[in-house]
Amino acid sequence: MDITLGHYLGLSAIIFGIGAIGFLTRRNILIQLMSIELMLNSVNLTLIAFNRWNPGNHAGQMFAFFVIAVAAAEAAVGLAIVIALYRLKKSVQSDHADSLKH
Amino acid sequence: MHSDFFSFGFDPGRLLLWIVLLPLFGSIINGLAGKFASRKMVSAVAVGSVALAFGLAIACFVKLTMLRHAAGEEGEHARILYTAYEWFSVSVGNVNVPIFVRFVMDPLSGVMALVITGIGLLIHIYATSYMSEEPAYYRFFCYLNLFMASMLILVLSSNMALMFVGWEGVGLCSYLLIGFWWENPTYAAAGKKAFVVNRIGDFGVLIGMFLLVYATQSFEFDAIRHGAANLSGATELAIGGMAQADHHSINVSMATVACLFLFLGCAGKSAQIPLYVWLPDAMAGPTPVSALIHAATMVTAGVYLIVRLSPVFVMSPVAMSVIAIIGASTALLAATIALVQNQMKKILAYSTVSQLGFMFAAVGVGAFSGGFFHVFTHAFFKACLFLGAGSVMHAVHAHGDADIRELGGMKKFMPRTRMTFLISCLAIAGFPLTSGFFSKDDILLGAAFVGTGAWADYPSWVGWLVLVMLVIAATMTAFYMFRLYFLTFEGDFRGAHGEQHAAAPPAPSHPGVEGAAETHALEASTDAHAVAHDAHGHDAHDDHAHGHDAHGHGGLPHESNGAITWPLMILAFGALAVGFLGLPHWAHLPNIWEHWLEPVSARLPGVETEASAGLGGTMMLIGTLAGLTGIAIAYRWYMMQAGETPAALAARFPRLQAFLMDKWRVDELYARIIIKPAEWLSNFSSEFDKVAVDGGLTKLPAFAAQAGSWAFTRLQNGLVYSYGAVMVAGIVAITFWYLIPHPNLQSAVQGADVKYVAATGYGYEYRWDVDLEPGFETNWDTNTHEMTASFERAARNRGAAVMNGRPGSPPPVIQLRHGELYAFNPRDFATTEWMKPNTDGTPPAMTWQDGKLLIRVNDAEVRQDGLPTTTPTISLAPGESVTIGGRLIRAAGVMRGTVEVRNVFGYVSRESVEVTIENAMPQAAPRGAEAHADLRGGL
Amino acid sequence: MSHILTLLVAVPMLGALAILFMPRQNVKLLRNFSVGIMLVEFVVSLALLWDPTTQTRVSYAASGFMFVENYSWVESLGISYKVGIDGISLWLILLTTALTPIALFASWQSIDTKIKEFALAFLLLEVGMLGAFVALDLFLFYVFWELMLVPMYLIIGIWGGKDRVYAAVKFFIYTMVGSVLMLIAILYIVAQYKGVSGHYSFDIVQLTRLSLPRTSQFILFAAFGLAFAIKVPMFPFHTWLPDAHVQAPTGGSVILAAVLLKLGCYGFLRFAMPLFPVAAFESAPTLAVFAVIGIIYGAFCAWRQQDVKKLVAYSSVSHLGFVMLGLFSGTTQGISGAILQMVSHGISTGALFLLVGVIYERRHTRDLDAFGGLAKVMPIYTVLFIIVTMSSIGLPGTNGFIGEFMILSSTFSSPVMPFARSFALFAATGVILAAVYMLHAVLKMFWGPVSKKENEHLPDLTRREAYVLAPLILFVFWIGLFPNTFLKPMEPAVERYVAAYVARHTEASDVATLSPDPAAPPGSGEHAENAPTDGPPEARAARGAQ
Amino acid sequence: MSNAGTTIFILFAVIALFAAAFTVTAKSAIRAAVGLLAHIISLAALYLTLHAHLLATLQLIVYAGAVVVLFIFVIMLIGPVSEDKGTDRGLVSRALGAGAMAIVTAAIAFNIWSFAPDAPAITSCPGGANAERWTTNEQGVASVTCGEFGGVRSFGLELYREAGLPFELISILLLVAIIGAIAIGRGRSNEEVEALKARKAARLASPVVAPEPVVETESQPVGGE
Repeated sequence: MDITLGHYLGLSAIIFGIGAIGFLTRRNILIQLMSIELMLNSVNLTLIAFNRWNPGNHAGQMFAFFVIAVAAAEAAVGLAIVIALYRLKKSVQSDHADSLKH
Repeated sequence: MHSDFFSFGFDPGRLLLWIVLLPLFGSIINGLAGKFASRKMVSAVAVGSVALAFGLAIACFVKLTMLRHAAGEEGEHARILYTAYEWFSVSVGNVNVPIFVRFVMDPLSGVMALVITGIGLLIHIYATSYMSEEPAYYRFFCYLNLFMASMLILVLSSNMALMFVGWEGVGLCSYLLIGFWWENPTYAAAGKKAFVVNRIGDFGVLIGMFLLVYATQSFEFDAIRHGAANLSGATELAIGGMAQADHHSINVSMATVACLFLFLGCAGKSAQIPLYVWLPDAMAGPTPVSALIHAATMVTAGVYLIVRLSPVFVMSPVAMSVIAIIGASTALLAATIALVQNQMKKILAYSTVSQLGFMFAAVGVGAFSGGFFHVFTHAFFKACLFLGAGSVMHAVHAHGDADIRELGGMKKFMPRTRMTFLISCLAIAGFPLTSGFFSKDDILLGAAFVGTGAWADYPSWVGWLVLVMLVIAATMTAFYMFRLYFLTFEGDFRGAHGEQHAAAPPAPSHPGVEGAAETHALEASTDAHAVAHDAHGHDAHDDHAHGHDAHGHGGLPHESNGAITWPLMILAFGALAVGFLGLPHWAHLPNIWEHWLEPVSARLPGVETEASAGLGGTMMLIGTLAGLTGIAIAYRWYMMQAGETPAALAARFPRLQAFLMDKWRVDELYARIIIKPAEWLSNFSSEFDKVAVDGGLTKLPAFAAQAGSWAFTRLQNGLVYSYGAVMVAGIVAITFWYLIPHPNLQSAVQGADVKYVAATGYGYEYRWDVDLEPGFETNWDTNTHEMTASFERAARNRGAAVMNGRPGSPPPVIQLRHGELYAFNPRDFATTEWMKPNTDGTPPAMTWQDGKLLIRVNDAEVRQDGLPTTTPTISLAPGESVTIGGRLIRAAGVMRGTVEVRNVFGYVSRESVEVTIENAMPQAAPRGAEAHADLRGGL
Repeated sequence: MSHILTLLVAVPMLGALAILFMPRQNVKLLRNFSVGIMLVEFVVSLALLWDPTTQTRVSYAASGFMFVENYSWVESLGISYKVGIDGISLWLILLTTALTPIALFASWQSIDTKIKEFALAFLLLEVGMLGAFVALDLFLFYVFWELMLVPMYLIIGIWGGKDRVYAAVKFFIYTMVGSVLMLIAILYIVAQYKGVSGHYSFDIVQLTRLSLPRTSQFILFAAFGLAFAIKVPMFPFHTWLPDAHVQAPTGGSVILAAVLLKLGCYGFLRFAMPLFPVAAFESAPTLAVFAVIGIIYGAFCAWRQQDVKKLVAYSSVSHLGFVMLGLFSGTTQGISGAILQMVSHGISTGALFLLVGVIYERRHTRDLDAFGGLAKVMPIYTVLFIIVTMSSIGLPGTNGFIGEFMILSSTFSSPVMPFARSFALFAATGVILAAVYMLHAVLKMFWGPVSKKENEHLPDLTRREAYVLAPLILFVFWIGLFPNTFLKPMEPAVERYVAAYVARHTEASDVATLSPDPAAPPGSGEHAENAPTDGPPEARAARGAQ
Repeated sequence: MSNAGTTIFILFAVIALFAAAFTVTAKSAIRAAVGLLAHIISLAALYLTLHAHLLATLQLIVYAGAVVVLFIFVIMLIGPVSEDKGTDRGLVSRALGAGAMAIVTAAIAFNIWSFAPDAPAITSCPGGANAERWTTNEQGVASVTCGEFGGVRSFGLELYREAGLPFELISILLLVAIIGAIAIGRGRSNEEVEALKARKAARLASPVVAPEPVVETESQPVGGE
C-alpha cells in the first residue's frame, strides 16, 4: 500500500476530531488546552503534508512554523490564565468560571 | 330718497359688504377696546354700527325694488351681487370649484336682511337699557354685534360655503350668549348643549351641501337652484361609494337624500324634532338674546335655507312630507309642553319651537312664501313678546325668568308693556287681521291645498294630517299665550319679589352666586320637578338671580323706560300691521309678499291651479275659530275662574301633567339613548386604547422582546462546552455544504444562442445536457463550466406563447410544457372562445410542432402582419406574432440546460434551468432588454 | 443656482456649533442666542417667498423643484446631497421655521436646567426637520429623518415630566421600527433601480421613474407606509403620541405636534405615494378606513381625557385623520386641503399646547377637574383659548375650517377612491365630536364658578406669553379668511402631483421597468442607460425557471 | 513511498492516534500531558516522513521541550486540584457537541480516505516522475533545490526572503505573550487584593453603585443658575 496525501489528511482529520471532542467534553482547563494543542498539531500535519505534494516552495511548512510559534504563545498565555483562575476560584474547572452569563 | 342716490355709478354691491362688515367692526372694536370705554361709547358703537347696517340694508333693498321694477318682465332675476374675493376652491370630481366670498341681495335675502338689521336694531336699543347694570356690558355687545354680522353673512351669502360661515358663526354666538353668565354651570352647559346640537345639524348641512355640490358642481345657490331639476328620481345615489358600485346603491333620489341631510341641519338650527331640545335651555341667555337670536332671527335660518333651496326640495316630495310631518309634530309637541309651563320665558321658548314647527310644516307642504311670511310676522310678535317678558321681569326684578304664578295685575303698573304684549298675543293666536292671522292662514291653506291632492306626487294624507295637527296646535297656542297674558297682566299682583328685593342688599358683586338660594328655595316649593332635572342642565330656569339689572329701587313693579318701551311699541305695530303685506290671494286681494318672493320660492312641479276661494275661506274660518277657542278657554279658566279647572285637571291627571311639565321627558330619553351610549363609547374607546391598542402594539411586543431576550440569555450560560456545542453546529453545516458540489447554474441569451454557466469549484467536473434530447452530450471534464447551445438546433418540440394580456403592460409569458395544451391565466383573457375546443382527439387548440406554434382559431378576428387572414390554423415560428381577437400572441421558444457537477469526493449534483427566448430568430430585433431583467437577479 | 436651502439647513447647524463653545453659565446668552439664530433662520426662510435679489415674489408655477442643489456625496452608491422644494413643502418649511423660535422662546420660561443642551437639541431638531423637508435624495432624507429623532428623544427624556423616560423610549422605538423597515425598503428600491438602469441612485426624481411589480410595490409601500403612519400617527399606531405629548416639555410638545407629525404626512405625499403609485392607489380605501377610524376614535378618546395635554394629543390623532383622508382622496383640492390642514393643525395645536403650558406653569397640573371658572381670573387667556379651540373645532373663518372643508368636500366627490362618499360621511361626524370634546374641556376649565382656592389669584397672560401667541392667532384668522395666500403657491405642484398619481396608478409590470427621464434632454449621454440597445448584460438575461 | 516509509507512517500514525485519545480521556492531567508528549513525538516522526526536517526538530524543541514542560509545571503548581471531578453539569450539550463532532470527523475522514488522487511517492530528485514539481513554482521559478526541501538552509532562505514581515510579527506576538503571561500569572499584590475586597464589601452593603473615585474628581458643578 502506498501512503498518499489522503492518508495524512485523514489522520489529521481524526486527530483534529479527537482534539475537538476532548475540548468539548472535558471540563479541566488544562486538558482543554491540551486538546487545543492537538487540534493545532493536526492542522500542522495537514499543512506539511500538502506542502510535500507541492514541493515548489515551503509555504505549507512556513505556515506550520508560524502555527507552532502561535501555539507556544497561546500555551504560555493560556496557562497563565489557568493560574490566575486557580488563584481566584481555587479550581481549574472551566464551568466554575461562568460569571459571564445571562 | 331719490333714485339719483342709486344711480351715480356707485356699486350698490359694496354696500352689501358693508352691511356685514359694520357689525363685525363694531364687534371687534367693542371686543378689543370695550373694556376701557364707557358704556355710552360701547352702546354707541354697537347700536351705531347696527343702525348704519340697517340704513344700508334699506338702501340696498330700495335699490333692489327699483332694479326689479326697471327690469320689468325680467325683474324676477333682479338682484345685487358683490364678489369680494375668491376664498378657496374644492375639487368636485375632477373639476376645481372655486368658492367666492360673494354677497347677494335678492328678494329673499333682502327681506331677511331688513328683518335682522331692523329688529336687531330695536333689540340693541332695548338692550342698552336692559343690560345697563351688567358688568360685562361691552362683552355682551361684542357678542351681539358678532351675531349680527354672522347672521347677515348667513342670509346675504350667495353660496352655500359662505352661508355655512354664517350658519356656524351664529351657532358660536348663540353658544357665547347662552353661556353669557358662565359662572352658573348650568348656563354654561346649556350653551355647550346648544352648540353641540347645532353641530349635529351642521353635519347634516355639510353632507347635504356636498351632495348638492357633487350633483351640480357649484356652491352658488343660483347654480344649485338651476341644477335642481337634475336631482330628481333619475339620479341613483350609491350610498356605499362611487356611482358605478351598483349593488351598493339604494334607489333614492339624490334630492331626497340631500334634502333630508339639509333638513337635519335646519332641524338643528331651527329647533325641530329631534334636535329642538337646546332651544328651551337657551333661555338661560339674557332676554334680548332670547328675543333676537332664539326667536326672531337665528332660529328661522332653517326655514330660510329651505326656502332658498326650495327648487331642490320640491324635487323630493318624500323629503317634503317628512319635513311637513316633523314640523307639525314639533308644533304640536311644543304646544302641549307650553300648556303647563309656569315660567314666562319657558312658555315663550316652547311657543317659539311650536311656531317654528308651523313654519316647517308650511314649507313642508310647499307653502314656501307662506312659511316665510310666518318667519317675517313671527319675528315681530315673538320679539315683542320676549322683550315684553323682559320688561315685566325687569319690573319685578325677576332675573333670568319669572314665574307667572307670582305675577298678575301688571297692566296697572306697565300699561305700555301690557298693550304691546296683548297685541302680540293676539297676533300669535291668529286673531283676525293681525299679522299672525294672515300668515297662519297661509300655512293652513297650504296644508289643505296639498291635502286636496293638488300636487300629484305628494301624499295627500300628509296634507290633512298636518292640517289637523296644526289646527290643534293653533288652538293650544292661543290658549297658552292667553293663559300667560291673563296670569301676568290681569288680576291682582301676587308676587312678593319686590319686597324681598327691597330688603336684600344692593347689587351683589358676584352675580349668579348670591341670591340663588332664596329663589331656588321658592322654586323648589312650586315646581318640584325642576330640581330633579337640574342635573341634565336643561332646566336652568330659576336657580339664579342676577344683579345685572337690580336697580335698587324696589317696591311695586313699574313701567320700563323709553329705551325698552319704544322698541316694544314699534314691534307691536309691526305685529299688527305687517300682515297686510300678505293678504290672501284667493280673496283677490293684492298679496305683495307672495309677489315679491316669487323669484325665489319654487313652484310645486305639476301644480297649475291655485287654492279656491271656498277652501281659502274655510281655512280662514277654521284658523280663526281655533284661535278664538283657545282664547275663550283661557279667558274662562283664568279670568272667570281663578284657575280651578286646570288645577282640577292636573289633580285628575297628575301623571299627564307631570309628563307635560317634564317636557315629555325627551331630555331624559336623549340622555339615555344618546348621551349615555356616547359616553360609554368614549369610555370604552379610552379604555380600549389603553388595553387593546397600547397593549397589543406596545406592551405585547415589549413582552415578546423580553421573553425572547430571556430565552436567549439562557443560552449564555457561561459554560465553555455549551458555546463549543453551538460552534460545532456551525461546523456541521459548513462541512456538509462543502462536501456537496453546488452548480448554481445561470443562463444568458446571446443572440440566437443560450449560454449556460455553472459555478467553479476545487476539483469540480462537469457534464452537460443542453439539447433537449435525453442523455448527456459531454463527458466528465474539469474545464467545461460554460456551455453554449444553439436555439435553432434545440427548440423543436417545446415552446411558449407570449400573450399581450392587457394593453400597456408587458406581456405575461405562458409556457407550454410537454403534454400541455395551453396554459392561460383567466385574468389575462376574458374568454378563450376563440380557440377550438380540444375534444374527440382533435389536435389541441394551441400546440408546438416542429419548432412552430400552431394555433387553431374559432371564428375570431385574426390579423397577421396587420392583415386579416382566414386560415383556420396559424403557424408561428418563434418570434412571429399574430393578433387574435385583439390579443397579441407571439411564439417563443423554450430551452433547457442541465448540468451535473462532480467534486473530488465523488458527489454529484444536478441542476437544470429553462430559458424562454422570445425573440431568438436572427431577423427579430431584440426587444427592450430592461423589460425582462432576470427575475432572480432582480429580486 | 441659489443656495438658500443649504443655508436653511446650515444656519441652525452652525448655531448649534457655536453654542457648543459658549459657557454654560451664561444662561442669558444661551437663551437669546438660540432664539436669535432661529429668528435669523426664519428670516432666511422668507426668501423662499420673496427673492431679495430680484425684488420679486417667488413664483411656484414652474414645473419641477425649485432651489435645487445637487452635489454628489457618495459617488459609487449614487448618494447625493440633493435638496429642493416645491409648493408642497414650502409651507411646511415656513411653518417649521416660524414655530421653532416660538416654541423655544416659550420653553425658556420653564426650562432652567441644562440650558445649553436644550438649545443644542432644539437647533439640531430644526436641522433635522428642515433637512427632511428639503431632501430630494432618499438617503439624505433618511439621514435627516433619523437625525430628527435623537434631539426629540432627548427633549422628552431629559426635560420631560414624571414618566419621561418611558415616553421617550416608546417614542423612539415606535419611530425606529418604522424607520428601519423604511431603510430596508429604500435599499431595495435602489437595488431595483440599479438592476434596470445599471447604476445606483437615491435621487427621488430618478427613482420615481421606476415602475415596480405590483407585489413588490405593496410590500414596499407597507414598509414606507408603516414608517410614516407611525409618525403621523394613524390609528392604531398612535399610542406613543399621547404619552410623548404628556411627558414632553411645552416646547417639545409644540414642535412634536406642529412639525414632526407633519413629516409623516409629508412622507406619504413625497415618497410613499409617488414611488409606489399602484400600491398607494389600491390601498387608499383601506388607509382611508383607518384615517376615518382615527378621526372618530381619536375624538372619542379625547372626550374622556382628564389631562388637557392628552386631550389635545388625541385631538391630533383625530385631526391628522382628516389630513390622511385628504391625501388619499387623490383630488387636487383634497391634497391641497390636507397640506393646508397640516399647517393649520400645526398652528392651532401648537397654540393649544402653548396655552396648556401656560396654565401648567401656574398650577403644575393639567387635570381638568383642577380648574373651573378660569374665565373670571384669566379673561385674556380664556379668549385666546376659545379662539384656538374654535380653530381646532373647525369653525368657519378660522384656519381649521378651510382644510377640513376642502378635504371633506373633495373626498366626498373623489372620482378615484372607492367608497369616498362613505368616508366623507363618517369623517364629517368628527366635526360634531370635535365640538363635544373641545367644548367639554372649555366648560370644565373656564366656565362655572371658581371652585378651587388655588385658582383664585392666577395671573393672566404675561406680555411675553401674549407675544408668543399673537402670531399664531393672527395666522388662525389669516388662513381662515384668506386661504388662497397659502393655497395658490402650492396649487401647480399639487395639480402635477395628482395628474401623475392618477396617471400612474395602473403602471405595474411583472418586472421593474424604468420610464424615460423627462428631465433629460434628448440624446444626452448622461442617461445612456435608457437606450434600448446596449443595457448591462444581466438586464438582458433571460428569465430563469426553477 | 517505500515500504519502510509505509511502515513508519502506520506505526507513528497509530501511536499518534492512541496518544491523542489518551490525552483527551486521561483522568489525571499529568497523564494527559504525557499522552500529549507521546503524540507530539510521533507527529515529529511523521513530519520526517514528509521531508520536514526542520519542523520535526522544532516540534520536539518547542512542543516537547517547552509547551509540555510548561503544562507539567502548571500541573505541579496547582496540585491535586488539577484532577477532573466527575459531574453531570452540561451533560447534554457536551454529549451533543461531542457526538456532532464525531460525526463530522468521521464524515471528513471517510471522504478523505476514499479520495486518493494520484499522488506519486516522492523519492527521487530531478529526472524522476515529478521533476517539474521540484524545480518550479507557479511562476516557473524554482525556489527550492532538490534535496534541500525541508532543510534548514532552504527553509531559512525562503523564510527570510518571502516571509520576513510575518516572522517579525510573530516575534512581536511572542513578546506580547510573554508580557501578558507574566502580567496575568503574577497576580495582585496584597494591597490590591485588600482594596478589591473593601470595594466589594461596600458594593454589597449599599444597592447603589459607589461612584468611581476618578469620576468624582472630573465632575464639575453644573451651570444653570
